[in-house]
Order: sequence, then structure tokens, then C-alpha cells
Amino acid sequence: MFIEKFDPLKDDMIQILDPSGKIVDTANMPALSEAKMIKMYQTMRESRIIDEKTLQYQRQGRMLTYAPNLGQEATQVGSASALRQTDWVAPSFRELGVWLTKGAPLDKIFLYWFGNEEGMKMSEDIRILPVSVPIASQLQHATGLAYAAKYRKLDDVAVGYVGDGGTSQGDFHEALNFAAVNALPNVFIIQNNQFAISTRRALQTKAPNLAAKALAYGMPGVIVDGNDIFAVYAVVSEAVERARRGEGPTLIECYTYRMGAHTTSDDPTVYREEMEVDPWRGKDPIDRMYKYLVAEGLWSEEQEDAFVRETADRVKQTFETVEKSGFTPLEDIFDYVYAERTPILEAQYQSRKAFYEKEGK
Amino acid sequence: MFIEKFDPLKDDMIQILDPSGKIVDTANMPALSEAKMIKMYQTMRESRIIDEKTLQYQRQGRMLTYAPNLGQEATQVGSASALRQTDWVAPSFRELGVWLTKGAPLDKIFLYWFGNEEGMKMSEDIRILPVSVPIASQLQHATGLAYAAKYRKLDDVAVGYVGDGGTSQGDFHEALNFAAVNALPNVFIIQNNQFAISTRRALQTKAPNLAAKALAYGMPGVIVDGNDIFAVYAVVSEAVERARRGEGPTLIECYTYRMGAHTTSDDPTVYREEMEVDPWRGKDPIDRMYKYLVAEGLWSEEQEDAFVRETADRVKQTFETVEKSGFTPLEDIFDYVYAERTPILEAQYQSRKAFYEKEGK
Amino acid sequence: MLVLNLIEALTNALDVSMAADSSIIVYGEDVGFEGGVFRATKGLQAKYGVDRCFDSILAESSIVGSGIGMAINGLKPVVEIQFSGFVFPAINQIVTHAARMRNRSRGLYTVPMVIRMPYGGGVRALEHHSESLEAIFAHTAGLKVVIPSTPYDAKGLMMAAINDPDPVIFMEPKRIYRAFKQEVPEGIYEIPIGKAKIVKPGDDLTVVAWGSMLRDVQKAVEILEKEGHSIELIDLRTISPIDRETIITSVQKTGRFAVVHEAARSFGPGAELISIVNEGAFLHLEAPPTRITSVDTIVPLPKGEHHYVPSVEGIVAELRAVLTF
Amino acid sequence: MLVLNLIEALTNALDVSMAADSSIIVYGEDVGFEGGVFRATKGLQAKYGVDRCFDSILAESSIVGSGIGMAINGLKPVVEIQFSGFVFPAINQIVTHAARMRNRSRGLYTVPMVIRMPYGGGVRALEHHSESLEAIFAHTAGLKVVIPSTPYDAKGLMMAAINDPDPVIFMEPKRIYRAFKQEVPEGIYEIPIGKAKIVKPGDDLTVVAWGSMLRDVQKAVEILEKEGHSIELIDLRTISPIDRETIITSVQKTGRFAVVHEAARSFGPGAELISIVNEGAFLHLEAPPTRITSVDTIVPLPKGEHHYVPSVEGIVAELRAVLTF
Ligand SMILES: Cc1ncc(C[n+]2csc(CCOP(=O)(O)OP(=O)(O)O)c2C)c(N)n1
Ligand SMILES: Cc1ncc(C[n+]2csc(CCOP(=O)(O)OP(=O)(O)O)c2C)c(N)n1
Ligand SMILES: [Mg+2]
Ligand SMILES: [Mg+2]
Repeated sequence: MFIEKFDPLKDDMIQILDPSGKIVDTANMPALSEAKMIKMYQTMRESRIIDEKTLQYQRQGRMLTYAPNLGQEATQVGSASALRQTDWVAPSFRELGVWLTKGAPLDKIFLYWFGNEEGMKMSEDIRILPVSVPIASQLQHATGLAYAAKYRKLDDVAVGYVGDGGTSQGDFHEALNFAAVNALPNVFIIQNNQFAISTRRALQTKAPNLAAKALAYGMPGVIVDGNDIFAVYAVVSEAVERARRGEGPTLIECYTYRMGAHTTSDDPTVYREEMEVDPWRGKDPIDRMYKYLVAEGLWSEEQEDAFVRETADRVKQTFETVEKSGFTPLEDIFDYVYAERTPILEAQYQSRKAFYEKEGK
Repeated sequence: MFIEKFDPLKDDMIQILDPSGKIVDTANMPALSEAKMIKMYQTMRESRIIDEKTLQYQRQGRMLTYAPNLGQEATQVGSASALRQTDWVAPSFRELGVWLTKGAPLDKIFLYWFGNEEGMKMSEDIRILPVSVPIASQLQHATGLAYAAKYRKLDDVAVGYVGDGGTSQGDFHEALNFAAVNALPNVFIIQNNQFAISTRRALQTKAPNLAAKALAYGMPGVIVDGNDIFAVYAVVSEAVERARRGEGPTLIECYTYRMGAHTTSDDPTVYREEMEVDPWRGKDPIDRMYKYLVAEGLWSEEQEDAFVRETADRVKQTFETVEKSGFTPLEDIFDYVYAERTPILEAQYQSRKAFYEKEGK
Repeated sequence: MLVLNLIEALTNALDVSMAADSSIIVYGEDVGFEGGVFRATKGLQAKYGVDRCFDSILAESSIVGSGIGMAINGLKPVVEIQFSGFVFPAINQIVTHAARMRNRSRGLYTVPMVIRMPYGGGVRALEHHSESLEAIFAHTAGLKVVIPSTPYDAKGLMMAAINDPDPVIFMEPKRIYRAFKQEVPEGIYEIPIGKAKIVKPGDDLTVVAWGSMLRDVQKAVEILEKEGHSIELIDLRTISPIDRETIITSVQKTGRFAVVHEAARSFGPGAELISIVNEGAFLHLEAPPTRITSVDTIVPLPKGEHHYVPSVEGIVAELRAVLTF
Repeated sequence: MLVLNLIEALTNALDVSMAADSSIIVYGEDVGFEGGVFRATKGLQAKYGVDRCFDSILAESSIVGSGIGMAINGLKPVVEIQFSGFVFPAINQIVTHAARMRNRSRGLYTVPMVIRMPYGGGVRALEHHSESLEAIFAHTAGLKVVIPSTPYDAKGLMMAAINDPDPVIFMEPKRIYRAFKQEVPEGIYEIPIGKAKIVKPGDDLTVVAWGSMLRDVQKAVEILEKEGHSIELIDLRTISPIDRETIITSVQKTGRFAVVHEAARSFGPGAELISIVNEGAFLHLEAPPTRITSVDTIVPLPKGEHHYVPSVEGIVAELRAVLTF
């Protein structure tokens, strides 16, 4: 449909649902059940609520550094919705929508951002690697996951997420190249949210767009409106099916915008004007799908209000439980360095423990 | 001429002098003086003689590991001949022809391969960075050299050499991207000699050719017959002039073949058949230019014989002097770690020295 | 005199240096327009232009690797690695090139550059934002490794690093970036690289620390001195080349030694100091030279970080054990 | 019993392991078709197919990074870094991911992989072909670091590394790849990671060494024993987790200690051993624990290499000084 015929050097962008909520490309509109559409919408909305509430908790001093995905919900939920449960994800650190779509429990997600590694101990069937902070490094893992799937004759696909800034790292290059050389079942998704912290996309590369980088690897590269959940879903689905059929990897640039701060430690007013952000408000991925669903009679204001209320309550309760979780137990920092504590770790554990006991802690 | 209109996705290759020694593209034949042509020819020939004699010394146990550039002479001499003396080169480790063209003294080159760092202490005006072994890392230095030249308003260009294998490294990606983003006066030359030790070009990338990788950086990419010294010279000259004019970097793939072993530690019969090498003998860069020069009346068998004899003698004498150079003085290994010996280095030096004196060494 | 905190002192050092020497170029991720995520380079782009202070591409190997080329070609790059935990993509350039170019070319080409990086924990940050990697750099010939612990030292050491003819890894204790202010001269001055500082003299025990641990150790020392012990406290300032003489002279006097650091224990910087003390003051030792360090785990996320790093009470207890051995 | 040299023992270990376990995948630069530049993987592609033994792209970060993904998804990658000096492009993957995945996911995802690399000098090679980097890896929590010194150990340690649930840095002393042969069992056996070996017992001095230095130390020990000294020689075998107990027990008996290594001196592995001895046997020490090491320069090219690394005569002289202190 899209992938084989897309020429990234032409700098086009695939769009199905326009900002006013209209389907502008009916031919390519994916065949989604009503239930799935509603689920996708609800996940985006849930993600937005979580982001907003977490930012609020952070301002209240109740949360540590947090990286919201405001504005990128369609990219994340749309792409993850195209995956099967056994497909793998190698995420970066800004993929709340992906975690939610794949069914990661919110208490775990909160616990992680609350500064406890236990939060990344999901159930195995989530199949998302833990948050990866060193930019672009996780794409290399995606290739290994895919190699193993292929070698083990499982038809699972491995998806790697990276930012626009991340395309500058050497690891981006090596991972895509390795995947292409070995025709691995990978899909690489660039969340081009136009910024790497304060650094603009134009400062990262002179390439006309990020999808064009696929040409360096003999891989198809596609640009999709990252705020259009149907387009993201359609393109990623096709890439995933190609990968599953053994036709190799695809690079997908989701063109979107980071509506919020980089993280709660960042102050975007230092480097960008409100004026610049404004036009993107009109392209909001959630509003867009809302309009569509309401027009189709699949969703209503009442349902919306109820869903928002319930979700907000649930998020609040979940956070409040996590907030009470306290400190990491001493054992935890020693028990996962290796499968077994080494003698030196055992000795250090005993020494710290004895000290705490003596100090009455 | 070539650069702006070349589309690497079409997988063409620029050739001016064909294997039979005929000019097949008169329009683009560079305007070279007779003296310069003869100089270029002689440098290729000299390079070949040095390679052959060094391999012989190595087999006799008189030389350490050596990386010959057999077959790649046109790529190296042709590209370096397009540079001005103040232009910089960031070489890899297989650029004998480049060193010779820029006037590096052979005794220094031999001394280096003979295991003595002193061999890389050239006179400043050679402007070639020392041999760089970590693959592709030197391209990053080329960008810095170029940044400094541009910042200092010098119109020097910096050329980086890399192998086909080297295009897989993250550093290749980062260097080209940085150069393009900052429109730096760089030329990147891929010596595609079809092998990275035993690993074939096809195993390094699925890209149709290596020049196509330029598209990832919004940079022009050109493929040239690397065994055709006129084509290499013409294309590199154009890229260098573009760079000098401030029009930014170019990627040039010189399509050639490694006729010899990777290094003297390598045995290519383990991984390639003679049959495979044979067709390339007919494309020899030196034979090709020889035929052309003789046909043009610029060179003769007699001149050839005399040149070969004199050069071989000179090479022999140079090597024999270097061979007598003995070991690195103890001071030398301590004196260039920092501008001044640190106290610990001074102590270690004194201790080693005292030990040698005691042992009567 | 200015009154500045540590990060302001660094900004001032860069500013004063850039004003005096147009070959100094400052760059790194987010370093240009916004002045760096910690604002160490705040105002420099506006003042010196985008050619001299700019946002790099997001690629540490490029940041250091291009700096090497600039340094060879007459510039003085001062580059920022956003957090020391992100230096690993650049390590190939640092170890195999920056540290070796002078030796490889027998002095023909040199790499006078400064590689700045905030290091250490205690700021409740995400993974990879709290590393202390001085031992790795100090084990690498050809590098100098500097860690200031006060605003005054930060400026003086930075100016020395900028004027140093060799590559300097400049590790900044981010926990105390804004912890306190100090009088700092307005103009140019240098604190010599390779010289430790006796923060306070003492007779019973020599304690060496650096960077953000220094203040914790100072607190511990105060507590113990109130108990009647006399402690000589040394701020190492330079990890490499290390000031053996100051340490050895001190231990020859006190007979007891401890080093306190935030880096992981095993194969860490403390081991080198203990070896130096053994080599230079063995016969003076009245107690085993001791290292008081973080544990050998991965640096924990914020909710476990206090288990990792030595606490003031922990330092007091361990120093007391050395004093009473 | 087979009679094999060290590299043949490694090839055999890989072969026997691959035959028994189809999840083992072997790759790296030139590892597939030609069997590696040292032929450590010779014959494996022909025997097990190109999916299980292949030529990687020329990119160390990809080699290790893809291995991490494979390990998480059920495979057992055994990857080769062609020379330890070329591990730096992969260090980010090793330190920030391989070493941390278990901890980061609290045991949900683990990285059981082996990263092989020939290390050390003495083969008259080009720059970057002679590095000894064990201290850097050993300073990193989450990694195990193993160095065999004999064919028998090489096979047994490799099998243990392959079966280890955590990432193992397997450093191979390339100087002695083909130095001597030894009887090696045909089948499966393991030498436990984390246990040093007492090569020979003795009373007057404990000497620790590993890898290619071991044979030089053995020669030195023989010379000194002829003079009437009794020396306990320990092959460390595993650098991390280090076998403190064996070392401390020995020094408590002998009262004297020396460590010999090829790695650079300052902040090197010897410093850790000296610290361990101080921590565990201080009151038994009759002489300063001593490190006999290479100097703190860049590893020189072949014509200067002999200045760098300890010689047998140098080791004898330094050990004699410890014995007669
Ligand atoms: C190797 C590395 N260098 C630097 C950082 C610090 N850092 C965190 S996020 C970020 C910007 C990432 O930009 P982008 O890839 O566009 O992703 P986004 O934050 O926009 O989702 C940087 C520089 C890091 N995490 N890892
Ligand atoms: C980072 C790094 N990894 C591995 C090596 C070992 N090595 C030396 S040359 C070589 C192959 C290089 O191939 P290519 O880039 O095509 O250059 P060529 O040798 O063909 O000139 C390899 C793998 C190295 N020098 N540096
Ligand atoms: Mg971004
Ligand atoms: Mg090649």
C-alpha cells in the first residue's frame, strides 16, 4: 500500500485523518473494529490524563523527573496498536502510550518514574524492554530481539523507537544497517517531535527528512502524520506485516510535535515561543480522533466525561498507592547486579545492614 | 560537472580512462599539465614498488605487519593530487599513495611500519594526520579540521579516507552528518576495495552502493571508477573546489579492489579464489595510465625501466637505513604522553633506566 | 571579587577565557541557544556568536572527535558531555585518539581540549545521570582528570585546563553546582593541575576526598575533631596526574589514612590511593589504609541511592575505626 | 584427551558447546567464513551454518548491542571483539546495557552473553592491538571478567562463561594463543568463575598474576626458588568477581605480597589487589605489598614495547626486593 511506493526524497507525508476529523484518504483507511477504535482512543486519552496528572504531582514535589509524551499520543498508541502481544518493543524513555497499549500496569510505570527499578519488572508478556536512557542505543537491542525471533522461527517482530535527535547517534546507523543486511523483522519508528531537548530538528541533519535516512541502508523509509492515529496504524501495520513475512525492516518517521517540556527539569520557554507551539494545538491527535468518533456516532460527550472522570480517579488512586511505597529495600540494590550476590556484594550488603541496625534505621 | 547531477540511486559510475588506456569521456578529461600527469603516474608506480618490496622484506622477516595498497593506487594518488598542500588529510592505515603524493618522506613511512612512532613525526607541511587504526574514527577528526579551517577563515579543505567496511561504523554516520549540518569543507572518500579483511562488501550493507549513503545527510554522493586516476582526480577536484567555495561536503565512493592481502598477517586464499581476483588484473590502474601516457608520447618503456630501477634502489637503500634504526629510546615512550613528564612518569622512567643500567643494558 | 556558586564560576571561567582568546570554541548538546541543561554556558552564544558556542548534533563521539580535529587545527575546544553517564559513546575518541595523538605523532599533533561533564549523584535523577567514572579516565595514559570542589577552584582549574597543552577531563560535581557561593576573582587566574590542596592540617589521620564528597567529609571531620581527633583533610583536586607527594608526606606524618569517594569501590580510585600510601609510607602506617566508598552495585535510582553512597554518619563511623585501630 | 594450545582449546569449547546447545550464536568481524583473524571460530560456520556463526558488520556497538537483544530473546551469543583495543565503540552497550539490564528490570530481562577479546601485547602488532583493559571492566558492576592462562583453563572457563547467567568479558591472552599445548578433556567441563588457582604453594611470598604474564612470573619464581625462597603463586583466573579469600588466606600465611600485570600501573588492577591485601591481611604484612606492572605510558609500538611491560628479570628483581625487605 504505502511502503513500497513511498519515496522519501519527495518529502510527502501520509495522512488519513485530517486535523478536522475527516477521513481524507478513504482507500487506505484501516479496517478497525469499533471496539478497537474506541480502545485506541481511550488509550490516547488515558495517556494524556496520566501525563497531565503526573506533571501536576511533579509541581507539587510529589514526583521526580518525568518525561511527558503530550502531543505524541497518536504516534505511540497508533504504532503499538499495530503490534501483536508477542511482538517486542525496544523503547526510549518517552513511550507512555506504547506501554499503556501493550497493557503495562500503571502502578509499575509510576513506580519507575518514582525512582524505583522495581517498576520495570513487568509481567513477561508485556514484551517491552525497560526504559532506555542512552539515546538510540536501544535500537541495537531491537535488532538482536529480531535476530533471535527469526532464528527461533517465531514470527515476532521487534519495534524500536527513537527520537529525531536520536537519529544523529552512531547506534542509529549501525542498528538500521545490521537489520537491513540480515533482513530482520524490525520496524524502526522515529518520533520526530521536532526537538531534542532544546535543539531543533534542523540542527540535527541536513537530510530533507528523517525517513530519507533509510536509503543509506537499502531499506524503505516512510513519513507519516504522527498526529493521525489511523495513518500511523496503517503504515506501522504494513511495516509489521512485511517484517513478519520476512521482507525485512522499515523506517517510519512519525511527524509530530512535543507539546510539553522535554522533561519536568526542562523549561521550553527558554528556547521556543508559544507562537510556535500554537499551530500544533490545532493538529492535536486526540481531538482529531474525538471528532471522528463523535461524527461516526461511536463516542459522545457523556462517554468522554465519564471516561475522563473514571480514569482521573484511577490514576489518582494508583499514584497515591505508589507514593506510599517508600524507599527501595537495601537487598534490592544488591540482588540484581548478578544472578547471585558475589562475595564482595554479600560483604558490602552485610556491612551496610549492620550499620543501619547499629544506627537504628 | 559531476557532483550536482550525479544520482547515486541510479548506480552509475564515472569513468574517463578505460582499462585499455583510452579516454572515454573527453568532455570531462581534467586539464592536467604533462608534468603533473607524469608525476601522478610516477607516484602510483613508486607506491607499487614500495608495496612489493615491503611485502618481500616482510616475508624475509625484516618488516613487521604491513598493509599494502596494491590496486588502489589511482584512488589514492588521484584523490591526493587534487589537494593543495595546505589541505588536510585524515587517513586510515592504507593510504601509502596519499602520503607519497603529499610528499611524506619514505624513511618516515617505513619507520612507522617498522614499529616506531617517530615515523609519524612528519614535517608540519605534510598535513596528514597520523595513521588511524580504529576504523572510521578519523572521519570525526576531518570534520574538526574543517570546522577550524572555516572558523579561521582559511580556505583549506579536509579530506577523510575510509574503507567500505568503515561505512558500517557509527563514526562514519556522525562525521558525515556533522559535516553536512555545518556545511563544512570536507570531502569523504570511501575506498571501496570490496573487502573488510575477509568480509565482503555485500555483507556490510544492503544499500545499492556506498555513495547512496550520502542521501542520509543531504550531501551529494558520487561513484567513481577508483582504478581510473583521471576520473578520481576530476571528481575529487570538483568536490574539493565545492568545499573550498563553502558549498559543503561531498561523499565519493571510489570503486576499486584490494589486489593483495589485507595485511601481511592475512591470508586471502582462505576466503577468496584467484579466479575472482583475475578480472581485476585487467583493470589495473597503473597499466591503464601507462598505456595512455605511452600512447600520448609522454612516457616510454625506457623511461619506465629507468624509473623502476632508480626507485627500487632508492626504496632498498631507504629501507636498509631504517632497518638499522634499532629500538625506540626509552625516553621516547615517556616524553610524549603529555607535554611534560608527570612526576609518576618521571619516577617510572628513572626506575626503568636504573634497572637497565644495573643490568648493563 | 564576584560571589558565585560553582556553576556560575565555571560559566565565568568560560566567559573570561573566551573574551581573551578567540580560539576557544564551546559546544555540546543544548550548549548553544539555551546554554546547556545546567546553564553552564548560559549567555555565551549571545555574546560570542553561534560559531563559538553552538548546539552540537546529538552524538558524543562526534562532539569529542570533531574537537580533536579542531584542536589539531589551532582551536581550543571546550566541549560538554551532558552527563558523565553519556560519555561512553565518546570513549573511543577520548581513549584511542585524544589521549594518544601527541604520542602517536611524537609531538607533531596535540589535542589541547577540555571535555567537561557533570558527574556524581545526589540529584534524584534518572538512570545514567549519577555516574562517577574518574578511575576509568585516570587509568588511561594521556588524559588529565580534574575535579573541583569549590567555586574558586572550579574557575581556577577550568582556566588551567583550558590553557593546558593536553586533553583534560573536567568532571563537575553537579550535586554542589548551586550548593554554596564563594568569592571568586573577576579576572584570569589558574589553579595548577596536579596539585592537591591541604584543606586543613592535622596530626592523627590523613583523609583524601574530592568533588562533592568533600563537603560530607568536612562535616565528618568536624564531628571527629570535636571528639578530640586531629585530622588532615586533603582535597585531591586532580585525579590524574595524582599528587603523590602531598599524600605521602601527610601519611608519613599522621600514620593513618582514609580515602572517601562516590565512585564504585572495587578497582576504583581509592585503590590507587591505598597503593600509593603503601608505596610511600608503609613503615609509618599504624592502621590499615582504608577506603570509604559507594558499594559495587549499579548506581540505584533515587529511592535507593542513599544505600549506595557513603553518608556523613557512615564516614564518621569508618574514620573513627581507623583512628582507634 | 585432546592435546591443544590455548586457541584450539577455545575453538573446541565453542564447538562442544554449540553442538550441545542450539541457542549459542557466534559472531563478530571476520568470525564466520574465515573463522576469525586468529581462527578462534575456525570451522564453526561450516559445521553449524551461517545463522549460528557469521561475519558481523564492521561495528562493535552493533555486535554487542544486537547480542544483548538476542540474549534477552532466548539466545546465547558469544561475540568476538577482534582486539581488545577495539572494544571502545562497544563500551556504551557493555556498560550501560549488558551490565545493567538485569538490575534495571529487577531480573525480568537478563543478558547471558560472552564477549570474547584477545588482549595484551607481545605480538609486535600495530597500535591498539596490545591493550590490557581488565581494570575498566572490573570496575563496572554487572560484568564478570575472566582471563585464562592455560589451554585447560581456557576451555573450562569458556564453558563456564557460556553457561553463566550474566555477561562475561572473556579476555584471551593472545601472546600465548599458540605458546604451548596441554591435555584438554574432549567433553564438557567447567572451571568455576570467581575462583583463583594456587599454581604452586609457598611460604615466604604470595604472588598473583594472570593471563600471559603468568608464564613470565613462573619463570621468575623458579629463579627465586633456586635461590632458596618459597613462593606461593596464584593464577587469578577471574578478575571480577575477585577471589579475595584465596588471596587473603595466602598473604596471612606468607606475610608478603606482589601482583604482576601487563595493564598500565596507575588505577590499574594491581591497586585493587593491594587494597584487598591491606583490608584482609594488614597485620600480617612484613613488607609493603607491591605491584609489578607496565608503565603509565601509551602502549608503545613494537620497537618500544619491551620498555613497557615487565620483563622476567625485572620481575625477579622486584620480587627479590619484596622478599628481602
Ligand atoms: C547518549 C545520550 N546522550 C545524551 C542524553 C541526554 N538526553 C536525554 S533526552 C535527549 C534529547 C533526545 O532527543 P530526541 O532523540 O529527539 O528524543 P525526545 O526527547 O524528543 O523524545 C538528550 C540529549 C542521553 N540520554 N543519552
Ligand atoms: C574499531 C575497529 N574495529 C576493528 C578493527 C580491525 N580491523 C582492521 S582493518 C579492518 C577491516 C577494514 O575494512 P575496510 O574499512 O574496508 O578497509 P580496508 O582494510 O579494506 O582498507 C578491521 C576489521 C579496527 N582496526 N578498528
Ligand atoms: Mg525529539
Ligand atoms: Mg575495504
